[in-house]
Amino acid sequence: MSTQIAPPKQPGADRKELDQVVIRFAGDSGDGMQLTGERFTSATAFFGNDLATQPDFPAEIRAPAGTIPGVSAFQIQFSDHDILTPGDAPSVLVAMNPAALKAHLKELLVGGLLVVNSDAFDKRNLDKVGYDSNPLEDDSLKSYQVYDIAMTSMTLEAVKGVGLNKKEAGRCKNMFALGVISWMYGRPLKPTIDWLDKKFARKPELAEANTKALKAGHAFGETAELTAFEVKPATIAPGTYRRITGNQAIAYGLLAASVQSKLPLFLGSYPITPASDILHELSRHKNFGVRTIQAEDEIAAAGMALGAAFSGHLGVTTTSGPGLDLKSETLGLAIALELPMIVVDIQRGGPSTGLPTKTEQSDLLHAMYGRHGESPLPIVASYSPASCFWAAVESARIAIKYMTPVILLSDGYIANGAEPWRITALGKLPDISRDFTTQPNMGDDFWPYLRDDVTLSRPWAIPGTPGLEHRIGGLEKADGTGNISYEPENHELMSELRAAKIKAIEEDIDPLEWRGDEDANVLVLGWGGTYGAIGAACRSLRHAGKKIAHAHIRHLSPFPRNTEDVLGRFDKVIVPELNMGQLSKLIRAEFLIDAQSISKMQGQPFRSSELEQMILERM
Amino acid sequence: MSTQIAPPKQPGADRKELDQVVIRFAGDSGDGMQLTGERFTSATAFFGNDLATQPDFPAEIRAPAGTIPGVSAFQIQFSDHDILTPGDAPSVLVAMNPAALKAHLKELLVGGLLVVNSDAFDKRNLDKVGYDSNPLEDDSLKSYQVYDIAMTSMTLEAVKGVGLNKKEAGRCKNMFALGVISWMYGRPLKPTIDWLDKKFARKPELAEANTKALKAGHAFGETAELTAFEVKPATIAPGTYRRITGNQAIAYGLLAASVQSKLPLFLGSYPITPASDILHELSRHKNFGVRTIQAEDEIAAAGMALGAAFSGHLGVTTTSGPGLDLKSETLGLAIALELPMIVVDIQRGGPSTGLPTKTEQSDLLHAMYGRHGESPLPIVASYSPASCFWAAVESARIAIKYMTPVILLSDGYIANGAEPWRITALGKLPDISRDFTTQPNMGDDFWPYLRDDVTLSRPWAIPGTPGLEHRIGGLEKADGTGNISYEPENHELMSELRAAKIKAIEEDIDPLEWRGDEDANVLVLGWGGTYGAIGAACRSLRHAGKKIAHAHIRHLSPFPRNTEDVLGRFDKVIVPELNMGQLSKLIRAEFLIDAQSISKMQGQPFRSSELEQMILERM
Amino acid sequence: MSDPIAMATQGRGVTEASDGVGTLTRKDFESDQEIRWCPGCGDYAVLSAVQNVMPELGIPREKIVFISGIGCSSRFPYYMNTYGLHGIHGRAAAIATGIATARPDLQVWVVTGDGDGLSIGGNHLIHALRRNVNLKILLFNNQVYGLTKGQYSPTSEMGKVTKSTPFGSLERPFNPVSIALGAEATFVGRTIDVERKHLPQMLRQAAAHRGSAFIEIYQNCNIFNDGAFIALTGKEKSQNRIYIEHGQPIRFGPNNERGVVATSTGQLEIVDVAEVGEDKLLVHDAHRGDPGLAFSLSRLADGPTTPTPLGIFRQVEAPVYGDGMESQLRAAAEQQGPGDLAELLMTGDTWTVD
Amino acid sequence: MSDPIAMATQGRGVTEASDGVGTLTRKDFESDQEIRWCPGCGDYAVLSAVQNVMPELGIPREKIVFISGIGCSSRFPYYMNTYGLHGIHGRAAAIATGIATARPDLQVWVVTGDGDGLSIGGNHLIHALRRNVNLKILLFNNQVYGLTKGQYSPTSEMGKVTKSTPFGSLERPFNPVSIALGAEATFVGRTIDVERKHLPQMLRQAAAHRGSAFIEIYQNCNIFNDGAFIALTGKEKSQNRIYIEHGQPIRFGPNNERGVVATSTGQLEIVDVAEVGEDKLLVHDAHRGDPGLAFSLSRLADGPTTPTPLGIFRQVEAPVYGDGMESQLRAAAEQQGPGDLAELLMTGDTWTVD
Ligand SMILES: Cc1ncc(C[n+]2csc(CCOP(=O)(O)OP(=O)(O)O)c2C)c(N)n1
Ligand SMILES: Cc1ncc(C[n+]2csc(CCOP(=O)(O)OP(=O)(O)O)c2C)c(N)n1
Ligand code: SF4
Ligand code: SF4
Ligand SMILES: [Mg+2]
Ligand SMILES: [Mg+2]
Repeated sequence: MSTQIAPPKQPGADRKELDQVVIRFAGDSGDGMQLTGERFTSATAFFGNDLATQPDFPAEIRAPAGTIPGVSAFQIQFSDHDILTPGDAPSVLVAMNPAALKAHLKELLVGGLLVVNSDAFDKRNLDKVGYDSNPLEDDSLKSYQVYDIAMTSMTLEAVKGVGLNKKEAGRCKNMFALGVISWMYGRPLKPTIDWLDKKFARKPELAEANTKALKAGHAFGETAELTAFEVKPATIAPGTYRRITGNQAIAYGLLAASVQSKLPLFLGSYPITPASDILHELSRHKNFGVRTIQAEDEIAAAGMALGAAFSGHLGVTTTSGPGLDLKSETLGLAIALELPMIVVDIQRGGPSTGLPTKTEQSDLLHAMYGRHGESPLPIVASYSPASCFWAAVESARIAIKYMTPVILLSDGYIANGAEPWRITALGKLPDISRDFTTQPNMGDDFWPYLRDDVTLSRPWAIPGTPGLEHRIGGLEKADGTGNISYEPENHELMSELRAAKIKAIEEDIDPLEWRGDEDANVLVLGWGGTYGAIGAACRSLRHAGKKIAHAHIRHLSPFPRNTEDVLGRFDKVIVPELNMGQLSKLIRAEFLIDAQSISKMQGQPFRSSELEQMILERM
Repeated sequence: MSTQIAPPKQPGADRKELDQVVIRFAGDSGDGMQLTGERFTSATAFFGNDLATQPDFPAEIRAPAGTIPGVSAFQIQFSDHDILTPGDAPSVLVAMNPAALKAHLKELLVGGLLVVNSDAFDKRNLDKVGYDSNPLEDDSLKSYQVYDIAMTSMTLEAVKGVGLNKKEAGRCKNMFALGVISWMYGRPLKPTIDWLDKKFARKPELAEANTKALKAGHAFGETAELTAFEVKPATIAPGTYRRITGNQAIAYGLLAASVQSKLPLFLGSYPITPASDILHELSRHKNFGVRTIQAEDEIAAAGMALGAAFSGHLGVTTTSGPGLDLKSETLGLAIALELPMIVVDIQRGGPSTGLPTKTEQSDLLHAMYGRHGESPLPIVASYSPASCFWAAVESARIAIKYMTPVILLSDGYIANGAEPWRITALGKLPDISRDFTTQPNMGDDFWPYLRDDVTLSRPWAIPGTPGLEHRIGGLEKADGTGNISYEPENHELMSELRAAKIKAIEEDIDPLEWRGDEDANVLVLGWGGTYGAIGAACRSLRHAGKKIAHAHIRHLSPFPRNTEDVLGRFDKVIVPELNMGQLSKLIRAEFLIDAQSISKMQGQPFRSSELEQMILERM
Repeated sequence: MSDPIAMATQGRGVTEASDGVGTLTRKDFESDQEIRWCPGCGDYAVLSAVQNVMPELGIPREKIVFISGIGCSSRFPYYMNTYGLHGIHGRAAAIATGIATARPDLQVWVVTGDGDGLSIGGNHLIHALRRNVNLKILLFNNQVYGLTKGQYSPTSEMGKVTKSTPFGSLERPFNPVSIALGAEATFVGRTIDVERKHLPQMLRQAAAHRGSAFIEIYQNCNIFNDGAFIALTGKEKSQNRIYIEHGQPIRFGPNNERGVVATSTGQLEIVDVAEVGEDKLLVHDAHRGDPGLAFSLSRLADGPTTPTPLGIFRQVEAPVYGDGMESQLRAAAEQQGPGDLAELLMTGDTWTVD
Repeated sequence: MSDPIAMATQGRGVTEASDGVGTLTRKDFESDQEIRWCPGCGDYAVLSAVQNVMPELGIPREKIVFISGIGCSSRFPYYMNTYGLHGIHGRAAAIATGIATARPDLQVWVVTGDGDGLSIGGNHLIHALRRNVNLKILLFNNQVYGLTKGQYSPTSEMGKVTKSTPFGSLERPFNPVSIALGAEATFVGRTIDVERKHLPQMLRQAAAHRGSAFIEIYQNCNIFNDGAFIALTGKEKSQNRIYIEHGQPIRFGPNNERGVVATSTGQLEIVDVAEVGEDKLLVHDAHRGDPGLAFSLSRLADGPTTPTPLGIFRQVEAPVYGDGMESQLRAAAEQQGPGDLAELLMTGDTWTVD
């Protein structure tokens, strides 16, 4: 149900105009910061800015209240022009307690705006995070513009009449904070109020209290004459939009692939951060005929997906690094069986359990080579939250057409990050269906490995098809008949065919695009979730007069057919990655180009500013 | 119990002199061809030739008797000079039945010698393998020198008095065959007779019968005046020798590493072809304090080895490709824990179950990159049966000194292949022991990740050590204390340290050696079991006047520190591998050298002659 | 928009059943591949029994799937002229779960070994049984690893000397029936490769059971573990085979002279029928909800060397995993209407820019 | 040449036990790491009980090792001031098997969850139990995946609505005690996080058992599955807790008015004591060789929502895997002499070239 609204009236002329703002909401896990951020985002989207958001969950389930490990944050960047990332350092920090302040202050821009809930700065909370004195009272915050607001008490005051107990009432303080910030940035309240009404339809007193707190915050902003800003709406392509996270987009993309391939979707998965949400989301769409199984482990999950594929479903398994390790052997079997299957890997910080809630791009070489034997497969990488939709459909298209498992690489950053998404017109989605084989293909016989001349892909005949009964397995098999074969020449032939089949996909995928200066000497080559940061860094460098170009690889295996040509145009190729140079290794090996690696291994995305600096140093 | 023997008297002057011979014994699985080959080998070793051998087992356990899948073969090359491989095509084929003939004839050199047991060429056996007419009677064998000998009947005749039943008596025919071949090549019978006496000490009638058959065969050769040949003893470095297979050498190497490191050996393993024999061998040496567990699967096997390592043992796990897949996640944990551990991978034909009994070198990239996250580890590769001993000790040395898991790559070819081995003088084995930490290392505290300045390796304090109680795990940990740390900078630091630690090993391993023409333009670069074939091919090319050099990498991670220098000396680097170019990929990525790949994917080793040709084409 | 649920259950393009189901013969279930087991291997007898029983089931060949892992026994699917998949070691139950759940219209058989199913594949097996996935699972128990040439397995007796235990195994064996019952299995049976009548009976009943049917088949590996079941197949077999049958008192012996009773301390005992009287004998109740009795029966023999129950230990009705899945799909489609992609994408907060 | 067997069992450099074992206190077992469980989590109570019991065991701290997989409960080792290893998901039992087998001088505890131990790690668990490795295994059963934020687990009840089963789970749960017994476990117990007396008792007995001791601990996850054990911890707890004790008749209820009997059909039944008479009650026999009774007891409750046995279901002596290993090593060294590398290399056919 799309809601069409007219942009609100232009805020008064006393508002200071800005072209872009980065706000971070930070508080205790129990403070509802994710929700606050999301509501602010919705209002911002309604208002018409371009935007991108990023949550920052605590690593623990629920660390003790008021401690640093328990801090949860949400960042949004919005602007009057198109933007590519949720922003580097915030220019505005909302800190609901001392822990949030301590955890995030170091990132706030000098001179930035700091909005704090002064009620939470009592001795107990200060002690918990080791503040000897109250930072609101000493002058440790003097480089910032501080608004210390007694949010809790004002909230309690505002909701007094509603009949909540104190704990419940206090919980509304996030709406107070949202009210304050909404006033400061001229965001409409109505979308939030509507949402509250709907959300608390069964508990109208909560809807009322939260609305009151929201309005009170807004009124406070106005009364206290906090500085007010204006960020004009951006020029945005017409269409209907929604916000989408990367994991949601993968789930929807898989649903779309199921519809477009006319194959029922089958997901075998085992929960793991940060991939579990795809399982959660797909489990909800049973009316699409989606079968989801929470398997006993990742090996079983992959095995089930493969079994489903054998029987004619779109078999998918979703996981993160440690789970990908466990799927290696089954992937090898899928390669030998030549069955379509999609393995989604939401990368996180490794090795081993590593940094489970943090992002990284360090599974690329594992995806490429992480199986014994020569076992090539296609790899598709999403590069932004919304692109995950495309990546899922594209992975399915390749898997089905070429009868091969495909690895889709995403990462924790884009999995949880969100951006506005112009909802794809369904009519434009490709038809990725293929016919099952239903008739003998070799006289009266059915040969399961009789390949298509062009795609080299084998026929797909599923159980239930009379007359095509056949057996396949992981032992080497004779090309054509598929019977077990230990023949030396056949093994070589099959190895070459398996490789050639994957290589040939390069003719069937989009060529590599690049954008930037025609006469640039330097190409920044990226892949995956660094897209926004690289784009922003390059944009900024070009504004500063540097000649530079950016290309982003979405197919890592095989590479787009023109990759060598594109790289060859430039004297220097710089490859920023959230790993220790994995794509750059592949580029070097494949094209003998002295690709320069920029590496960051901090569990955090690149900030576009730091990346700009790092690129500059290498130019 | 070494047996010192004088070389036998020079055979009569009527013997045709040869500098080298390749004999293949082939028969049904039940015909005892492995044993025949091994006995011939022993006699040959006693005689003083240089030699190398290779068994060729059937892929099935015991396919029906007389069928092609049931054929078992054994090849030996021996010579008057040092040789590097068991030979390409045989110049002599012993075929005990039609199946053996059919399976192996195509490899016999034209003009070669064919010794067949004509008794086995009855209609039934011929039918089983689809011979329409008896090849001994039509002229399909006219390009060979055929000796068709009624071995079964002559054997029955020879052993008549001993009192065996017909089946038992017939089983002695392999000794008859051995007698024939021994006569032809002037091998002494005594070592075999001694061996028979010992082997059948409890069944003297079997010893007697087999000896009679052996002598009968020998006598037949003489009487029938079969052509007799002479291959003079080779000039061989003095010392005591034994024959050793690659898998035996790994087992012994691990035992040696246990002794030299003063760490009890702990093997967790799950049976898999062609690695199981290491488990079998080590299970026999309990008096060395070796603990072997046949785990429930490969994951458990690796986990057990890791647990043993944590508690101060030399933890080892042995497997082949599919098992390596399953160990990925545990390897990642070992990398995070920084504990020593050895994973032995005996490579076989892949992907998936592939060609389980055949050889391949296709797990290199998997060993290098087959784990999620940045998870570097050292890789050592053996390159001949005897070198497996060195590789095991070297792997242990590196693992212990640098507190890291190490992957040792061997392959099915050298695992089962055998060669004479000059028994390493024990005194020369390096001391690879290290002290456990027993005292606090940071004031009164113990920091499990306080690194050694030089090796970057962390201390090893094992349970049972009072005062050093500590906890380690797979989550990222603070350098030094080892406490869980989600700090961005620490993760980068730890990632770099883990990488630097592995890289630094290059200073501590032998530089890359090459041999060949000083002024050669072309370097043939190999690794692993292709050593012999490449060496022979290069030798032959040099004999033919080509300028060429050969280097063989034994440390694949990190590469020897001078690798770039060595490669840089040559205009062209050619990399022959039994895979689709895995080392060549690494070389290209690392050194930006346009390494040319020679690839063979037939489950078979390179023949030196075909390799010679392939190199020539690329020179 | 197409209906993916219907698609799934019927299979596109495969809705027409083949003709002449009723006229199928054993031959129709033989594939053209040469059988590669050792001469004398017990696997032949099982293959033969399965091929004999198949035509009786009245299921078209194309609706039958055989899934296996790796091992000698796991070569089975190659010899069946049905759909088949020879998987990887230990994972047959997982792969089969995917198939059975995706395609409730198929009859899915799993062939596994004591190594494949109980060593590396133990977890998938117990989870499939717990879920009660619609699978017919044949575990060929030869108490050894055949394909890798003779190591002990999780069902090998303690002290067994094998290639990997030259001084004798130190491990206590699993009792496959006990572990299956402990894992909530709804159908658990046991039989022997050479049982020409009993084995086919078991197969038929397994085929008829809705949910997971697990059958342990004692299978002789004449190469690496010859005679492991000699107590049940050799001269003394009539003294050692305890056939259990639902609703029947449990008695055995050449003249049915021995029997089983339950004591007041909750224990089963083997007794002389003459001594205790026929009416005291325990009547087997395979349909009892509580698996306690079945479990106790599985403990009567300590390895197949003493009197050993054969037959169906347990056979109860319970929710089948795949059925539940289908009902949820149907219910969702009925309540929410079939999935509409465009509508789905429009859920949540949307806004329109003109 | 050194003696690797002695090396192994004593540990080089670690032969001297620390002083003052007898004077250790709870504090000595607390590590300096901040505890990161949710406030109110049942894990705290178990940690506290373990830390309380440790000093009683008379084992020096350095000889104790805690091994875990991944999950909330698996953070446990970090909080114990002993040796510890936080492993990977599901593999704790395997890693611990390596430690216990390599080092029989250590006391090895395994801490695992219902997901870690019964889902991904089910196989290692059952094999460790079968082998009777010398491990003390604490399975924290909260019937949910805590760390990954609330999916169902293999012990969750059917129909459970969780993040991954918005329409209710379709899976029949495992009964951890049944599966352990089916896997030949020699010691199987069950207790509850909040049982301040019973839990420590169980820990003590597990510590005293030679071989694998398995304890299922019902643990409340107040965030994702609050109240799962309310029948046993809430108002009606006295009606639902059946404490079983070896040698004692099984009775329960606020006034001990109910009890358990075994019928002649081999079934256990809950009865009114008044009706059947005290002397008919089943006397619990945890030491019985046959696990049948223990198994039947594990089936009394169909999930912890009805009267549920707590205590030790089974405790029998059986060969311990590690002990067998040590004897083989000793026997080999005695019979063959300690291994001599030079001699070993010289075995087989050797020849000398001068
Ligand atoms: C991952 C993996 N590990 C090990 C093997 C080697 N392997 C093949 S079959 C087998 C065991 C076979 O025993 P069982 O399942 O009892 O079957 P049987 O041959 O006795 O019928 C093993 C260990 C493998 N193929 N894959
Ligand atoms: C290989 C792998 N798969 C999945 C995960 C994610 N994961 C971590 S803990 C867990 C389950 C936790 O449940 P349980 O064992 O019951 O422990 P609890 O948190 O409830 O104490 C999962 C699925 C992982 N860390 N590694
Ligand atoms: S090894 Fe044993 S189980 Fe395998 S085929 Fe031969 S007899 Fe049968
Ligand atoms: S999520 Fe549950 S199990 Fe985990 S710490 Fe919180 S309350 Fe405990
Ligand atoms: Mg077996
Ligand atoms: Mg849990």
